Amino acid sequence: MKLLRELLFPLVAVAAAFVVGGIVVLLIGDDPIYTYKLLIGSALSWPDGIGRTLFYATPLIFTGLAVAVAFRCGLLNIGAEGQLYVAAFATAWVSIKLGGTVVDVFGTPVNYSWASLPAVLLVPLAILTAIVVGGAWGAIAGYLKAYFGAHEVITTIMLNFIAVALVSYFTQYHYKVPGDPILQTAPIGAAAHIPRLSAFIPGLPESIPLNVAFILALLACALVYVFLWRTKWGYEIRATGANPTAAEYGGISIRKQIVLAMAVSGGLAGMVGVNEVLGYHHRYYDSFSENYGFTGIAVALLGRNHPVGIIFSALLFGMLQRGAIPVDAFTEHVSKDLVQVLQAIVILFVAAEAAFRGSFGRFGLLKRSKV
Amino acid sequence: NRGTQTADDKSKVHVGIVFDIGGKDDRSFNAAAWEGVKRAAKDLPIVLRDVEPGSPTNIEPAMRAFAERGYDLIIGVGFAQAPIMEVVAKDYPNINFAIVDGVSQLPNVASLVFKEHQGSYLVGMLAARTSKTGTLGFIGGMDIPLIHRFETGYEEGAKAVNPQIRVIQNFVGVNDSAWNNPGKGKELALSQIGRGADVIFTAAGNSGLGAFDAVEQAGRDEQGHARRFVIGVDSNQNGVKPGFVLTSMVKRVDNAVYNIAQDVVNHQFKGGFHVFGLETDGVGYSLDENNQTLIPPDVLKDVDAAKQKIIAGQIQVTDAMAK
Amino acid sequence: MNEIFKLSLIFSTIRLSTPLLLAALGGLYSERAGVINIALEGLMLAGAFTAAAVTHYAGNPWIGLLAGILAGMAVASIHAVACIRYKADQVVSGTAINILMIGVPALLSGAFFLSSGSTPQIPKDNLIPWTPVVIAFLLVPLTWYVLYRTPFGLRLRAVGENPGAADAAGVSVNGMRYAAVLLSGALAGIGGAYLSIGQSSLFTRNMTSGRGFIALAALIFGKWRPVQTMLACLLFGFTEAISIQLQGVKVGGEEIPNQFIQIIPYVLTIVVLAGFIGQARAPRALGMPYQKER
Amino acid sequence: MLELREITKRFGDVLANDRVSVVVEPGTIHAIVGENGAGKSTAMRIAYGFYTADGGEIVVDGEVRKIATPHDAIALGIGMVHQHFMLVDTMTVAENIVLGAEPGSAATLDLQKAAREIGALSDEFKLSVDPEAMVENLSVGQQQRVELLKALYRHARLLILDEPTAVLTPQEVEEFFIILRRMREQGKTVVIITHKLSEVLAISDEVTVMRDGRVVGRVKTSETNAAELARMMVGRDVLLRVEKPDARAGRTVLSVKRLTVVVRSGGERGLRDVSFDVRAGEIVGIAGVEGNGQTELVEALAGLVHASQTSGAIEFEGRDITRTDARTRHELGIAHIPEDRHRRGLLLDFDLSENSILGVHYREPAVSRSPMLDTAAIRVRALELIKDFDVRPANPDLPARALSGGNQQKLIIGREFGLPPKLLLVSQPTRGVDIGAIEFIHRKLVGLRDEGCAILLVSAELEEVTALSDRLLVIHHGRIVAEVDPKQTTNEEIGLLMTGGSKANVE
Ligand SMILES: Nc1ncnc2c1ncn2[C@@H]1O[C@H](COP(=O)(O)OP(=O)(O)OP(=O)(O)O)[C@@H](O)[C@H]1O
Ligand SMILES: Nc1ncnc2c1ncn2[C@@H]1O[C@H](COP(=O)(O)OP(=O)(O)OP(=O)(O)O)[C@@H](O)[C@H]1O
Ligand SMILES: [Mg+2]
Ligand SMILES: [Mg+2]
Repeated sequence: MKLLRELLFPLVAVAAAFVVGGIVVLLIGDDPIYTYKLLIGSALSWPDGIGRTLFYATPLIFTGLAVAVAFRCGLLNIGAEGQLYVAAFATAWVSIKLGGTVVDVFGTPVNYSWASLPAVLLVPLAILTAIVVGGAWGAIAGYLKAYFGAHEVITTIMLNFIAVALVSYFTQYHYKVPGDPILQTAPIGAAAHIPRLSAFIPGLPESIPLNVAFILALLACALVYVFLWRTKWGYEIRATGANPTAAEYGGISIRKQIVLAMAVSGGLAGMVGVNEVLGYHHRYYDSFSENYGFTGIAVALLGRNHPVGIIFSALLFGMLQRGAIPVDAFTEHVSKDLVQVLQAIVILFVAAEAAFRGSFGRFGLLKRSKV
Repeated sequence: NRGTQTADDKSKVHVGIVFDIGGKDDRSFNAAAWEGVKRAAKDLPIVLRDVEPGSPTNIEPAMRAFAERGYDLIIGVGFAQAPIMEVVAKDYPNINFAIVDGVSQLPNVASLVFKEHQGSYLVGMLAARTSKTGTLGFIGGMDIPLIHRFETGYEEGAKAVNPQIRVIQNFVGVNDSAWNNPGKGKELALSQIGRGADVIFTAAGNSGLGAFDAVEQAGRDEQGHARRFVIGVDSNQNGVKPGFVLTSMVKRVDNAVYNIAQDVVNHQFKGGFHVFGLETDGVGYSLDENNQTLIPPDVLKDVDAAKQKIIAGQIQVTDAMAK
Repeated sequence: MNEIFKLSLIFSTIRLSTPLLLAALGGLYSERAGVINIALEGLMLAGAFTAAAVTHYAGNPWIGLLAGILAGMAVASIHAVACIRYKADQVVSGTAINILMIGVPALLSGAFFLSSGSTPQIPKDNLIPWTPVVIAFLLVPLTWYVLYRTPFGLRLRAVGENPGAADAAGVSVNGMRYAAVLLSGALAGIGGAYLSIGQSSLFTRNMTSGRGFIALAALIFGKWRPVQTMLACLLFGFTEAISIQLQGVKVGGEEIPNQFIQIIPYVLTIVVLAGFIGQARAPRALGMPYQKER
Repeated sequence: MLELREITKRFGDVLANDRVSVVVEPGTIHAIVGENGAGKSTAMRIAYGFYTADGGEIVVDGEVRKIATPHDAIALGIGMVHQHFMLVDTMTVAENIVLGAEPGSAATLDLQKAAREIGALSDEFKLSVDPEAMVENLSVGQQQRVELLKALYRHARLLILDEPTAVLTPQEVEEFFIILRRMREQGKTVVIITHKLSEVLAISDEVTVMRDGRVVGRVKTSETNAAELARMMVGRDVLLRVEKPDARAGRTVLSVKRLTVVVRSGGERGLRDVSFDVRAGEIVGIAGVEGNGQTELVEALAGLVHASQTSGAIEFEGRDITRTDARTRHELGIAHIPEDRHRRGLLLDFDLSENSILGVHYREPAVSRSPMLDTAAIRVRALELIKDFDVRPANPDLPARALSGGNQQKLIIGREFGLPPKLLLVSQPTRGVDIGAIEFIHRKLVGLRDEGCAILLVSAELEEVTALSDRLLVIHHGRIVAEVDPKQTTNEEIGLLMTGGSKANVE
């Protein structure tokens, strides 16, 4: 019964979004049924549709978790986008520097590395780098909030711009293969590649980039659950989010929790780099993120800031993303931006409902923030 | 996304085109490609569909959306699509692909490349001959090698006319929104004008349109001549602000994609390099009723002489991307 | 170096400050009434797109400007209903609106103008390059007057500080908040319209590129007061103007990489937020839906 | 003048008003009395349009009226001064008074004119306040005058005053009553809510008594007495004296030396140069008008005030703990029952188990092997606490939000008692709690004292501090102005000290 109630509102929100979206489609002169058929049909076909839906869901699980952990501490992390960029770049950097000789875009073998580590060392190291660097970038915003009172919504947005500019600078001036017209780094060492799931699942073609990062994402959901609800650290983070003044009374340092939550959040966002760099592009590729950080907010909200909910909502948003392009290509007027509209409507509906239930707590940080 | 859901005539050749970030109505690079495929769709038995991906992540899904549905020709617009097309084209060896501005070695991919530096050299000469202040401007979208190819060609052409000439160069931004920020493009142009530039060459997609507004704002002198000029890019942009556009460094992307579509219809598709330089009029400068009076005949003569020398190899224009 | 510091820099600063100022003043009304308006970015986009599209069709920028204002208000009303009527978390609602407004203009542009990337260009005669600037700077004293010298302003401030007290005094809390949020939509709409039919001559995808957020930062930096907010906007406009002038300038023989110049406003925002805001106090009821037991 | 007929109002499961009928005659002072939670405020808030009744009707001047918002009430000449003042702190007195009824046109706010009118009103009713003053700089008594002026400025003929005397000292209450009588003379009608019987007898013409959401009686003040009213209010004979043996105070546990707390914002507030000791086995009470530094004192002792805002020294069992944080102090055995249980004491969305470990959540037995929470052990302990402190409903999985105020308070007390404490800081332990729970809590506190715990008690209820304390300190403007023996001193004497009168005056 309780589960049903928990599921009801998100389902209603999604349904409502589709209805509103359908009306929009109708108004701009296309057939909503045909449009949704394209959208959902392309996402659920086997193996291409499902494989890619899961691939797109992977970064969204990570960013959804990232946003959720911050949310549980009463913080709105709009900075997942920046965090995942710096983390992805750092992951690529480590995998280039310790990955040995590679074949560059022109097909010539080159060596930009200091060492050539075996996969058993390099992959964990690269993953750790993603977590640590993403976490550090997130912690900056946490630190600014905790010790200077700078609102995390503004600082994370600013840090997003800064992150994008910085990694683009390093890519362009220091780590690009000379002559490569594309803003991307040199390829990472083959030892840093993580396997695609096509290696394990019969019938899944190799061209589907779904990779081990998806398994890591599911693992991250379990870990986040245990962390938040079964450890003293999670207790402190949640207490801070539920009522900071009471947490303070309970001997919890709110400042430390804010920094910690933002660091964990950033680390989770950073894991997107694992999917994108180690699992897909095999290099740092400028502007690779399809707004994963922002979509993560919607994913977290729709998933009720709970890991299980996040898996489902990430799958939904993965589907939307997978279906967006066919909609753009094969309808008369509708562009892929329909998906963004659907996402926004879902957030609006869920947001109005979340407050209704007081899910931020009566004295939550969010409500006292100085925006 | 032009196309109909019902009338899908299987007998026709299916062409899918994936545009660059700026979108097809940038009145420049993408617009030229769009112009080409539209012309092809009118002249030839073709079903045409397009995607404006808006961000790099959508490029691969867009190509695959066409490939999965068995399209006959998939055109990618913009160098950034090249590596992605490589991957997709490998999975679909029976489908023909064409990449504008990019390079691929695959047999089923036609690489449509342009010698922008050569065309830029010529408009650089025109700019230097027109400039009274001895200062020129260049506005690029992003600070990337392809755009440097425009810039170095432009600067070399200008220096060939006047070794003392100064070229102020600016870039709009650091990520792909740089192609979509006309406000910033205008401010950059105004700032260049403020620093004395009187001819500004843009290679910045939609952002370049801001520079057009800026020179228009600088107004005309007593004789009704523009005080400042802009040089358009890729498409013939002379008509965007008639009288203020000195010329456009045209890149006949339209012809290139038209021809490739025609090749597919005629079963004559060939992979590999299709290079468009001055010799085939694949690049060049535009001259029409909008700018005829702006360029004196003797200047034209000199520029045409230089063009011949470049074709003949007597003048070597630096290709910044080859560096 | 000194060629940078010229009169043109002042004009450039004013032009670049204008959209920020309009949006920030819009935000000021909303936030002084207690409603966080992180949706400024989206409201500006609504104004920018609508103004360009309508000007294109109507051939008249005044109709375009009016349409931009109405569009800003229409989108703001979504925020208002979500936050006031349904007590949604204001930051989340604002974020949703920002995402919505990346999508909607592109969707409409794709449907009406065949390209989701941009709208058709508008001829020079149909642009209003200076009117919004004048409006923006006239709005500063006007806003000051409204806020501190009219009953409306008194009620607005009361609603943002202590809605319970305002309610008890017979002021309609939600009515004031609706008015304030709609007003912020109107002003942000003008700010957006300035971008598309003032500063440039078309709408392009996501053309605000973060200006709404900078405006919000300016509002906070300006401590939610009109004159200080204007100064903050001028400061941000100035950094952007300078960053444009600094491009290509060599310092010690080395060109400063573009990326570093471009992040100046963002870094400044953080420094300002962290360092200088110090004692600023937000309207006390900011972010809190007014929940009255019935 | 005002009549409520059969007003019914429900809050969820709570029937706050059950067919409540009240008749207020014009030109009189009408008292409404009842215990905490009897439904007095609810009834009056309905009359003022703050709440909407589920049933019944409101009659004003003989006509049935619909009062949906305060605006409607104001139009009918009804004004209300709420239990918690409804003032905008950051605005001036004049701005607060005119808010919603501004003079001048829509385009101009004529504050000069307002100041003149306010001046005239304050002269008429002898309610002097400076119209230019910022409300946050005013004393509570002055703020109350602003509230009165607000109502008068709107030409209120009927003034509803919700527990106006709760925040006043006995002396201030006297002055306040003079004002009320003056208003009556001017033809105004007054409804005053209170649960202090002495006040009812002193000021009112008529009394309506409420209990459990119902009106249980209406009498002329001249025809009743305190005992009768009390019986009506409580429904039984009351005995609000705490039975306790004399304290056997032991060694000094807490020693506060010249403690000063600076409050960043808010002018006068804070704590200045406070020194005192608390010994094992005694209850030391702090009496004072709210907002005179009690909050700062307790929070500073609990380690909740940043070190940079304090000076002086705090010694606990001979050890200097001035610079330690809240967690360390808690570990040393300092427990704290906070004044505002919703703000400080509870995580309302957490369940009772989770709330029962707040403060010890990181150590044995909540945590077995670092860093995992031992959920089984936590549950067992929570069940014990629920049993020992009679928390109802006895379900550890319920969110704290679902409990009534009294049960929430018992949960907090149980948690803090379980530390177990050597020093207990307790603030407003029975605020908003029903009679049964009050008795329970008082017994528990005395029991803890007798086990040898040192207790520092702060309460706004003078009755409560005098009844429970073994020694009583009086606080005024952030200073301890006197120490008195609660058994030897009358409430009037303490009241005088609370308002800044000297001890010499008392003796
Ligand atoms: N807003 C509310 N929501 C839910 N319950 C409420 C609300 N306000 C009052 N109640 C409940 O209604 C009942 C009557 O409350 P009311 O405040 O009218 O009592 P009161 O007689 O004024 O008490 P006090 O002397 O404490 O002020 C109480 O049980 C209270 O908990
Ligand atoms: N504003 C409110 N909203 C919801 N429930 C309330 C509210 N006020 C009181 N209640 C509920 O009424 C019941 C008893 O109220 P009581 O007055 O004892 O609560 P309280 O915590 O003391 O409130 P207050 O501190 O406001 O007087 C509890 O179940 C409490 O949760
Ligand atoms: Mg009451
Ligand atoms: Mg109560």
